[in-house]
Amino acid sequence: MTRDDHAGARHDHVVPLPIYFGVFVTLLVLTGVTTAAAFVDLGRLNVFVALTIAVVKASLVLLYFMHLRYTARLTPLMVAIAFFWLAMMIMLTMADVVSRGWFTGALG
Amino acid sequence: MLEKLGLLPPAAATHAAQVDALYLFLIGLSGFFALLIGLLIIVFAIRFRRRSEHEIPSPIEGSLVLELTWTIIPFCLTMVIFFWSARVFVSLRTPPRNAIEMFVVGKQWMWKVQHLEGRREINELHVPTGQPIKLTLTSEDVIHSFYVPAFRIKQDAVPGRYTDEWFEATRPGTYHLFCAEFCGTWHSRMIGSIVVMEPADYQAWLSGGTGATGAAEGAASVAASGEALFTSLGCATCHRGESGALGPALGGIVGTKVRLQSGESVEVDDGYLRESILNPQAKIVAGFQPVMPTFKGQVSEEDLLQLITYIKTLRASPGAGGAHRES
Amino acid sequence: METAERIDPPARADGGTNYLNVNYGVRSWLLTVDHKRIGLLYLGSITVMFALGGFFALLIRLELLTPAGDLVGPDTYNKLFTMHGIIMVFFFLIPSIPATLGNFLIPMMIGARDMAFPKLNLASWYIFIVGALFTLWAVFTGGVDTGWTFYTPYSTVGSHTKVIPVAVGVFINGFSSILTGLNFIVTIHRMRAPGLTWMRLPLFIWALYATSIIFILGTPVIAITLALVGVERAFHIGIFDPALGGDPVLFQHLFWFYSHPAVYIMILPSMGVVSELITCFSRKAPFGYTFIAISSLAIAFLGFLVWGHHMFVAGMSPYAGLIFSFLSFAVAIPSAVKVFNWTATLYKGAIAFKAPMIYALGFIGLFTIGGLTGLFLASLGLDVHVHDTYFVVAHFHYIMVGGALMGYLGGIHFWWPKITGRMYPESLARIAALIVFLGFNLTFFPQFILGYLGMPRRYHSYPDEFQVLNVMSTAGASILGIGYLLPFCYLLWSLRYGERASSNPWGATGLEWQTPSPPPTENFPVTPIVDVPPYHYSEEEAVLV
Amino acid sequence: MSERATALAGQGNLPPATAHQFDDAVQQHEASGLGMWVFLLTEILFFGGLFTIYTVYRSLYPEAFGHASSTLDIELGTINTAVLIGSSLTMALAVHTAQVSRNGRLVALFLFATIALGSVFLGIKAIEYAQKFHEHHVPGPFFHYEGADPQQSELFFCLYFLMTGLHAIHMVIGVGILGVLGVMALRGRFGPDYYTPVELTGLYWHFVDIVWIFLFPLLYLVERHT
Repeated sequence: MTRDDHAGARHDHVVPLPIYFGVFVTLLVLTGVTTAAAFVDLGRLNVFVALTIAVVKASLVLLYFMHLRYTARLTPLMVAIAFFWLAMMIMLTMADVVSRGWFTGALG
Repeated sequence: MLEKLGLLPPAAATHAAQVDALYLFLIGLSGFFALLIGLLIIVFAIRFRRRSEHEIPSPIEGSLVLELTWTIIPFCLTMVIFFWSARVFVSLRTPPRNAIEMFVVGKQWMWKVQHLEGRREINELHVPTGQPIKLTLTSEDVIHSFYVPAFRIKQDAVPGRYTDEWFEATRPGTYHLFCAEFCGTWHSRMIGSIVVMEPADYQAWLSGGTGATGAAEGAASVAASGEALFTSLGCATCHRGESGALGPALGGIVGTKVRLQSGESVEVDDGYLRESILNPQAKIVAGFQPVMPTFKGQVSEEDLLQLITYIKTLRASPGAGGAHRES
Repeated sequence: METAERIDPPARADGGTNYLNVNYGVRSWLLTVDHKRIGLLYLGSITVMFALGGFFALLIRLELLTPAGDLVGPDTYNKLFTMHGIIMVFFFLIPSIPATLGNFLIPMMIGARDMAFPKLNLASWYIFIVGALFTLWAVFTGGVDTGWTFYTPYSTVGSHTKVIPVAVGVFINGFSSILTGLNFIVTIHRMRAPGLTWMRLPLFIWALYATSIIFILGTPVIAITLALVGVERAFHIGIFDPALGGDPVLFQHLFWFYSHPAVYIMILPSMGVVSELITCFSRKAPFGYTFIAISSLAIAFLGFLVWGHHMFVAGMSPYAGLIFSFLSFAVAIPSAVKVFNWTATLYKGAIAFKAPMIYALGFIGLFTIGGLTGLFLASLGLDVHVHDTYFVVAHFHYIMVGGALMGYLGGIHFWWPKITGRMYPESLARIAALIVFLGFNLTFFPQFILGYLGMPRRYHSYPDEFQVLNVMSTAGASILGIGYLLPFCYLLWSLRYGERASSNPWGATGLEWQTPSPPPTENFPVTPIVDVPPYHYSEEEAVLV
Repeated sequence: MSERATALAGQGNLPPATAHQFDDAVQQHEASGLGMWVFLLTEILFFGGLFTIYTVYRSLYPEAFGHASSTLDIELGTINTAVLIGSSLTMALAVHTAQVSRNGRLVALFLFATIALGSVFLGIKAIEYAQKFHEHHVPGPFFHYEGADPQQSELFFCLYFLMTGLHAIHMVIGVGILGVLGVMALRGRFGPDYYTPVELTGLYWHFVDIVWIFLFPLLYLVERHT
């Protein structure tokens, strides 16, 4: 971790070209899938499917285009923390919004 | 005792004793820890003062046992406080079923109160002892907060929705009413008084007997005013409670769950009625068309409260074409 | 890589070039990329902001001397407390320790020549200045009266004051915080001297690392939130406006998502300073180093999950209230752990009562009271009563002034010899520290009682029965004011007349004490190599005194 | 500067300068990379505020959001998603080329391709904005909405414009930076020994792409099946 630890040369990983093209094609296919899925009535599942596909796409970009798969542990850890914080912000706020009506029910 | 010394505010409602007990417990606990830390610091600082410039004390690494002790004990203590304070809070947030309702509308910079029987007050609230009272709050402009220190209650009045708080007064007298959420220029003048009276005095006051401020001008009850509005706004045309009517029958609907067009169901409470008057398209009851116009701008916050109160008094008529009820 | 020996500091620093005398002139300061000079630029700017915020505080206390609002009108009073809050929070407390002492010390404490991004560091200062100028312009051309909390819908439709320029000023200032935090994180990760492992880092570095996490993850949220308030106000669209379908309570969620952790931005660096002071003046490694270090991270982490305790009576769901109350109690634990460890560090130490140590011990006392009264506010049933009263005002001043500011002053005194190469007058400084401590308590302790009695905050006039306590508070404030003026005067005096400082006047162990006072521009003639645990007090180092 | 760093730097056409605070080029490269990542973390939370607001209002007004979302042009939205993914590919190729070869013109070619695709995206976005403007769906005094719940729909359009607008601002900044890099690449500044700026800009560009990957389903695909 300290200065003399990284005595080796660059350890930036050079990602092979086929991987880039593979990811690109996958992303295009997933875009098609998500658009198509939106036209199918899945009830509450629609939002779930759309977000799952978005998470998969974002992960592909992060892991391959942004080389997260090949970097030291620190970077993925920090990204995970940031997304965790975001999730907390959304979840705790929603904990309020969703349950606001629950208490008044007893009052009528 | 503490009240006489000016360390506690007057206690004039059932909650005051509960909140004060928690407060004094916390004072004791905090006092203990503050004194402990303070004393240790002073004793150590004197006992272990540097005696020579070259003194090097032998290092002490730390102690896992001690670390665990002062992690776990405070944690347990905070959990005691948490559960105790949560109990008090839940009680503060749950009005008893027999509570009578009063309506409070905050606006810059006054509190407007209306009793169910119709009596209106501004910056004053007369209440009887021994009777749980639920205040339904809203605001016409910005956020205000209805705070009665002697009752240990406070709740923000948020524009666009209803909040509530409740209390049961115990001691006759006149107490402060404050606005506790900053609301502009005269925030500090958005104050008033809570007059707690014996039930008999209160009844006399309600009927305009005792010389309280504000004559008996608004004597029509809230429900009666609501009924008048219900008629004059033409609500009854569609919500007349017959099968085939354009809108759902309203008799006995409050407190039940209705199924919506979207397939979800919603509990009919003050908030839902309010939304349905101001923004009728938002949650359409299943089986009806979105044909109701909005009444936004036509009804004031007080009108809304009157309408809702009136709707609550309606009883279900047998065989009416009501909403599809659940439960 | 060079093989560097651990360097022996020269006995006296005068004579050689250092970062202060390497070049002169305004340009050399305004275009500097030296982290030490940037730290001093911040020191100067936040001192100006502190003086202004303090002046507003003085007027507030004078107004509250009498129950009737007779000194200034209500609108003026509302602007006074708003601008006192905005200036003190955003333009003094948040940058106080990180941007001055942090900038000055981080590279020196970790044995680096500079921050990882020196130009970005200078840019942060300029961004801070631009944000401050925006705010000051708004302050002097009409002011703003929303309270520093900018609650909607008052800030968007109610207020007729300069909300947008101030929101823009705070928004801009946010980027200064973000870039500072970014710089700190990268510097601490990538610039440490050989051998300086994480568990050998000074506790001040741990605290600033935790602070930086809050900087980078919290600040963007307040930035976007205030931007939305500006947009809503400017274009009359209803993001938070209930009249247009918005939810004002949502604004409070977003605001406190940053602004509660912002309290930890203020207190964590101060805790770091105090950790340094306690160990140095006890001449002893801290008791439970690991626990103090990790508790900083725990505070940063848990601090993000407790914002809802500002909203128990705001119309938030009671269920969410229960969750937030529980989490708020949890965040008390790491703070308690720190206090216990500091106290234990004193045990069997060799304690010297220098002025910084008096500040540090005062900090522990005041922070303990501030922290314990935080428990009152986290308690749901009790908070209903004391929320938005003077109890809250007293509590957060115990944390922010009794805590953060005491730590800041202690740190300034402690590192003053390193920063300027001069000693401050010790006995005067001790007196000032005691005056601050006493004045502070007299100012703010009565406010706890006032709050429980029910006096709401932000009141321009108040019922007569609250006057006695308010007079006590104002009296205390005038003592406190003297306590702040004294260091300002004698520190300036010491720049010229102070005794020259040796490289390590306190016999401390950090790397920053192994280079001359004031340090050369590149900090260390040779990159130091660390081969001992942190706070390693040994006979040989004691001789250096 | 250490010998190794000097040696490393010496291989390039123009030796990249190692700034005074760093020991060597490796440390400098790693610090810059970390700095960019930390910056992107703040960006996550910056957009995160808007995503939180979106989540709250969508949960409060699901139907209004569904209807309002259906007024957006799904074809243009889908095309734009594909265009942006394409630009991410060319960006990745630019980084790759700089990593493995000294061919500055090829790096520049990929960079300019990225700019072109980014501009197409912004162009299509402008067309969509114009449409919305034409339909009076821009929130504010001239807002007009024929469907149910105009007020709640206006909230949707508020969020639509804020989120896509903030995203577009990021795109514009990205295009500007890419332009500078393209010129630098043509002058042969980048190669295996020094490609930090290309790599960091790449990270930024991909991040902007990720934001869109979430914006697309959240704004365009709320309720298409009815």
